[in-house]
Amino acid sequence: MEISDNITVMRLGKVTGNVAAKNTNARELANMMVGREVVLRVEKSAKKPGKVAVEVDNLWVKDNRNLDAVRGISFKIRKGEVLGVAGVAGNGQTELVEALTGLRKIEKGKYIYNGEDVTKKTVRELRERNIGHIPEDRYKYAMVKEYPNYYNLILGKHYKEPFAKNGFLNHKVINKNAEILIKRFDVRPPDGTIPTGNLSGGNQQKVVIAREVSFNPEFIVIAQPTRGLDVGAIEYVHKEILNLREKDVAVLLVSMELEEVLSLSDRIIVMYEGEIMGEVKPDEVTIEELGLMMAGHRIEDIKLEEKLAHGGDPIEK
Amino acid sequence: MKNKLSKNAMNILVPVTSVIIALFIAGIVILLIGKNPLSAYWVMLKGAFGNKAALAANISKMMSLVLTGLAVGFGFRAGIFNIGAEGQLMMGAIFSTIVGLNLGGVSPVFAIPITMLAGILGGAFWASIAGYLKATTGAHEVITTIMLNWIAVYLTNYFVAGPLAVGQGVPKSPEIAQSAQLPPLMTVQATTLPSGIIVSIIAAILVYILLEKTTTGYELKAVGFNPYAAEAGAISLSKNIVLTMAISGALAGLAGSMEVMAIHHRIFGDFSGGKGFDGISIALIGQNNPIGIIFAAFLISSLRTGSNAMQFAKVPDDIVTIIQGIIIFLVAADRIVRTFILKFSSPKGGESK
Amino acid sequence: MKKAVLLVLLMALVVSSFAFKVIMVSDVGGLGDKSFNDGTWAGILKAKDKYGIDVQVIQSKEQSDYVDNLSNAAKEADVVVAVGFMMSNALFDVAPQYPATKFIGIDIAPPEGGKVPKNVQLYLFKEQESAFFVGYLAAAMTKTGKVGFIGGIAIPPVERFRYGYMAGVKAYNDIYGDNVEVVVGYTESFTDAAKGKSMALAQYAEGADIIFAAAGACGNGVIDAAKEKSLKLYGIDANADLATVIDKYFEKGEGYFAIGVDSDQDYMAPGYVLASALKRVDNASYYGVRDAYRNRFKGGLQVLGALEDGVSLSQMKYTKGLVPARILAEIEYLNYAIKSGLLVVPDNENDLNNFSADIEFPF
Amino acid sequence: MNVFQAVFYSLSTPIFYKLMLISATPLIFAALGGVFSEVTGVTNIALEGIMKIGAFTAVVFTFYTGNPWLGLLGAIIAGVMLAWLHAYVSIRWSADQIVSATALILIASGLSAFLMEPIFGHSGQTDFVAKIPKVKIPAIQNVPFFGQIFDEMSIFVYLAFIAVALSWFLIYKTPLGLRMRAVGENPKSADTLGVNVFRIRYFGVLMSGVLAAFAGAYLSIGELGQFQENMPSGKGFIALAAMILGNWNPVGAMWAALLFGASDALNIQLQSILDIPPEMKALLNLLPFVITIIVVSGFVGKTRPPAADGVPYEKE
Repeated sequence: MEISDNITVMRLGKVTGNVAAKNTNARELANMMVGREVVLRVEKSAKKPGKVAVEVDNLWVKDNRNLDAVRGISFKIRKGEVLGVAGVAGNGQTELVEALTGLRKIEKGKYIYNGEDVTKKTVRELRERNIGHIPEDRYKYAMVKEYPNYYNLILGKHYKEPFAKNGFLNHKVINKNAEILIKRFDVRPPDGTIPTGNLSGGNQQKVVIAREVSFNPEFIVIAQPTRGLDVGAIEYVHKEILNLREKDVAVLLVSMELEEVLSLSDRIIVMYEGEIMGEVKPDEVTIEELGLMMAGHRIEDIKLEEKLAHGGDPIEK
Repeated sequence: MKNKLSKNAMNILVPVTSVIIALFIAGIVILLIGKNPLSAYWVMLKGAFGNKAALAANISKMMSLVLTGLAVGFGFRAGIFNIGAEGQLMMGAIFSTIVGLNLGGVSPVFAIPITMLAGILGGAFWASIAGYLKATTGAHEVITTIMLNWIAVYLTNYFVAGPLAVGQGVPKSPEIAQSAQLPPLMTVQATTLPSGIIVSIIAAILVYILLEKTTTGYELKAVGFNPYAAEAGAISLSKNIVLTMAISGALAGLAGSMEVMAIHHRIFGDFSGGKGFDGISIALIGQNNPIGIIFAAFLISSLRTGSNAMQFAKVPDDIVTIIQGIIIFLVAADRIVRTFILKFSSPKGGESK
Repeated sequence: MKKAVLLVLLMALVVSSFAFKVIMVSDVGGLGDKSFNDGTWAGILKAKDKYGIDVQVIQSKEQSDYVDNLSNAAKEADVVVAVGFMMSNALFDVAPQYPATKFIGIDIAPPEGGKVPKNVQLYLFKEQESAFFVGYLAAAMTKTGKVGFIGGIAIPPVERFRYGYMAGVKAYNDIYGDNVEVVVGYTESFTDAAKGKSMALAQYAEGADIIFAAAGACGNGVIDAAKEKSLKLYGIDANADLATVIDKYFEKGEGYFAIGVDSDQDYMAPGYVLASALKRVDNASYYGVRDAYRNRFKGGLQVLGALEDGVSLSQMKYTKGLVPARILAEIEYLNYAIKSGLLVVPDNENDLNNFSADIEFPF
Repeated sequence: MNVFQAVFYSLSTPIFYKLMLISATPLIFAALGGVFSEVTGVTNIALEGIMKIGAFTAVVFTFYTGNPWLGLLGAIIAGVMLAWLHAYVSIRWSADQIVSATALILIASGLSAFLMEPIFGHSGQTDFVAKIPKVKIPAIQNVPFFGQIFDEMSIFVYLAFIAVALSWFLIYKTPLGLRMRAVGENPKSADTLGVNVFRIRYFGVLMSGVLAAFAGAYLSIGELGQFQENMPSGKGFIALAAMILGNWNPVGAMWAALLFGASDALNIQLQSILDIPPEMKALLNLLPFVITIIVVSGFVGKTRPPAADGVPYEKE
């Protein structure tokens, strides 16, 4: 925008607009790109969360270098509630996500899901219990890029009926499944036989989300769901996350995008060096406070500082 | 946008062109040593397909090459480089022989499958050692399978010179029981057309079904393409590593078993003669596709059989090793070949020629 | 062009069908092994020079080539020479299919049943007899009281070499009341020369000063080790002439030697190879081809020993001067004793253990 | 002597260490070659082939010139040419590196066997040629024990250890080494930082050609003075194992090669010391391979290749 004089916007192979750069703004361009008004701040309905679905108590996890990455954190997530995890990258979020999805060993602590201790369960056992996962690095963890869409759309439940029976894949069902999901989640191009790796980033993410949503999770771990996506796709992803919330799914959302965490979460925890710096509600926290927590200040200390700065008066929100 | 040729046509054209280019280059080499490449190739062609005996010799070579090719190719599909087909073949042969020796009074209906199974288990067992070590301790399969190859060589030598030794002359085991031998499909003078070729083809089809139609194949390929995503997709890596090695080894072991049951009826020193290593070439030429591997094995066995005859034209058979090398090199550099084909298939390229 | 090629081919066929043709099928070792393949080929070439026959060699790359190559050769040739024990099974499968062709099997034992096809002439060798000579020589020449033996893979011919060698040492010990020991090792290969060399260095370090290698091309490594150790001991460089080497040996009163096998390997490092235990495969192939050419081919098995010129001690062209005359005379007498049946050299473990040399030299 | 006494006796003799070094030297060179190539992200299982062509060319050049040093030069040229082929298709054409290397092993073995006849007039093995002379370092000669290990040692043995030190320094202590590792771990970000990925990878692969050629030349003109058809007899693959066992690090690869050399030396020595039947002696030859497997799985465990090892890099 800064260097162009004129901007042509293309969508679905067609030119949808041509404007002079000085006569437009980001919102308008985004509008043209997705073909509708972009809701940058998602509206989420007020919702009363259900009973506790996930309970994590004093969780310790090591990283690849065998150092403690998650250091004794505890939290709860209720059904129909989105718990956001904020923090600067590399403060244990990745290890937390991997621990909760069975990809990484839990060294110490308890991981209770629907009243059951699932601390030592494998990925498959967790998936069997309807725990979903949208990984942060979709290219590496979420899909086999050489596999056609119809295969990636069953990854994780590929061995179960109706997709497989007696060890044999049921390609009829698999194709039908792909057809339905591609239509419902608007994957483009709408072709189940195309290797997922050949799709655009947004459409790849749609495939991943389509799969995880179609598995009907009760608890889902979502990491960096919009990294590298264009505005249209971001909006779409946000909508799907809120849909999950509507369906009473417990959601753990890890994101580097503060806006995203703030707008989607019911509660937010901030991680710093493997520990929780504090738990806040999105409408009761300022960006500045979040930033301080992300830099390693505990929420109690921040509040205390603020009190002192205001001569002991609690600040009004 | 980049070509008018379909993907399938290209998949066939590339190897075929590679073979032609390789023969052309080798032809120049033959010319350089003062021999006529055309007559050399003619003799080679006759030697590979010229008569029933030649064809039988050709097929009997092809038999175990299909299986070792499948063994290596199967491993590649799951992201594992099984360089140990050589040793697994030998272990399969040893197991088959030991079992086959003791089935004297048993009806062939039982003796044949039992002996075959012994070979399959022998190969699977040998490969599983590498698979198990990789899964539990992370020991790299290339190291362990190379070491296991050598161990298998020395074990074979030990068996045929020690506990299994019989007769004078070559250190060798006794012949396995008649009932455990696979009868030949056809006998042309001293050359037989082993019925084992049917086993090989069936094995290729089974591997194809396993890879394309079953959840096991789905999981193995996923692990091969992207172990991280596979793991996140509820696929156990260690289970699949062991399973892949076991199946890969079973195929190589079956090759050893077939050599024993259908051709030699016994084991002796230097049993494999590099068939396991040839499996690597064949898997690569066949692009790890079971059906492609059948054709690749036939190509290599034809070159080998033909090369023996080519010596009658006074051309050293080492030229075939060179040809094989160039073919595989061009398979590796398939993009060069593709570019080459596209240039010649496009009308523009045709005009400028 | 095609026609011309065809014509040439046809001509070649016509011409070859008139000549008496001999094709040798080598085992996987192939020509250039400086051992029995080369030796057999030398015998065939000798027959070629003498009788003007047509000869050719076909090399086998792997075990499964044997049947193929023997069959192809049988169609083309009057005589097919199969070289090496590895080819036994293939030979007995192929020969009956081509009754008009004559087969010569070098180093091939009869099949288990013992019946040799009529058109097959087999030659085996009493390796133990030539090894006996070098064993005796080594025991007589050692300054350390220890000699070495390096085998390839423990196959029967290698083992026969070992039995003969150890019997030769034993004979010397019996006669002279000495106690020369034998160090034994196996490379488990006939081709890994580096391993042969390492093993020789280890045996030299163990105190052996003469090593007999019956290990195919591994022997080249053993010879190289002998040369290297001697050069160091003598303090000369690799290009020193034979006279210097011999002078130095006498000056130092000791030296390191290798003993060659199968063909005369003395030339490979003159002055450092004490002798070679010859196995005259060249004689065998020459006799076989000659008999076939003269229509005197009989078929069956012939075991060639010292008496039949099948095995012998090499001429020791370079090293004869190093050996005391008495020892040479004794070996000559032992040769006579073996040829005349006075002395039987053991060819198995059992006989070796019971072996004692009951020899009185008449001088 | 029982087995344990024999082992301890063996370990106390200088010849054990000498044999260990002799056996380890070609492995060290070849494994270093592997490290150079793979650190930059190109797998090279063609070491066996490069060694073979190096060993052969060394003898051919020495045969024609009479000078083994020119033989070594010839080996390096041939090794680099073969490695260049691998580099060209792997780097320029994103070829499958295992396929390409397999091809080169075949081509090397076909060529050396095929050319033997026209050059030497016979096949199987070449004539004997001059060797690169052994060196004596007077200072070491008079030290007891060590003097016996290092007397009459090939210069290649010393060069091998110098090569280890230089390689380690180059890879871990110089800007070029940093670039190599960056290209091997993450070519894309290296590229964005202005590193010429292709050129660095060419360098790595060609260096592997040089080093593997040294390994081959050592076998032919360093020890034996001739080339035999099956010359490296699998040492290239064992070097590959040493490279992995050494965790793609020059020093680690050296230790792995020494371990292998030591178990080989032990096998050879035990055969001379122990009085056991021939078939048991034959089984002793299993020793190096069994020891390697135990070490790989028991003590070393998971080794990690450079992240982009074997992955072709394509500029977008």
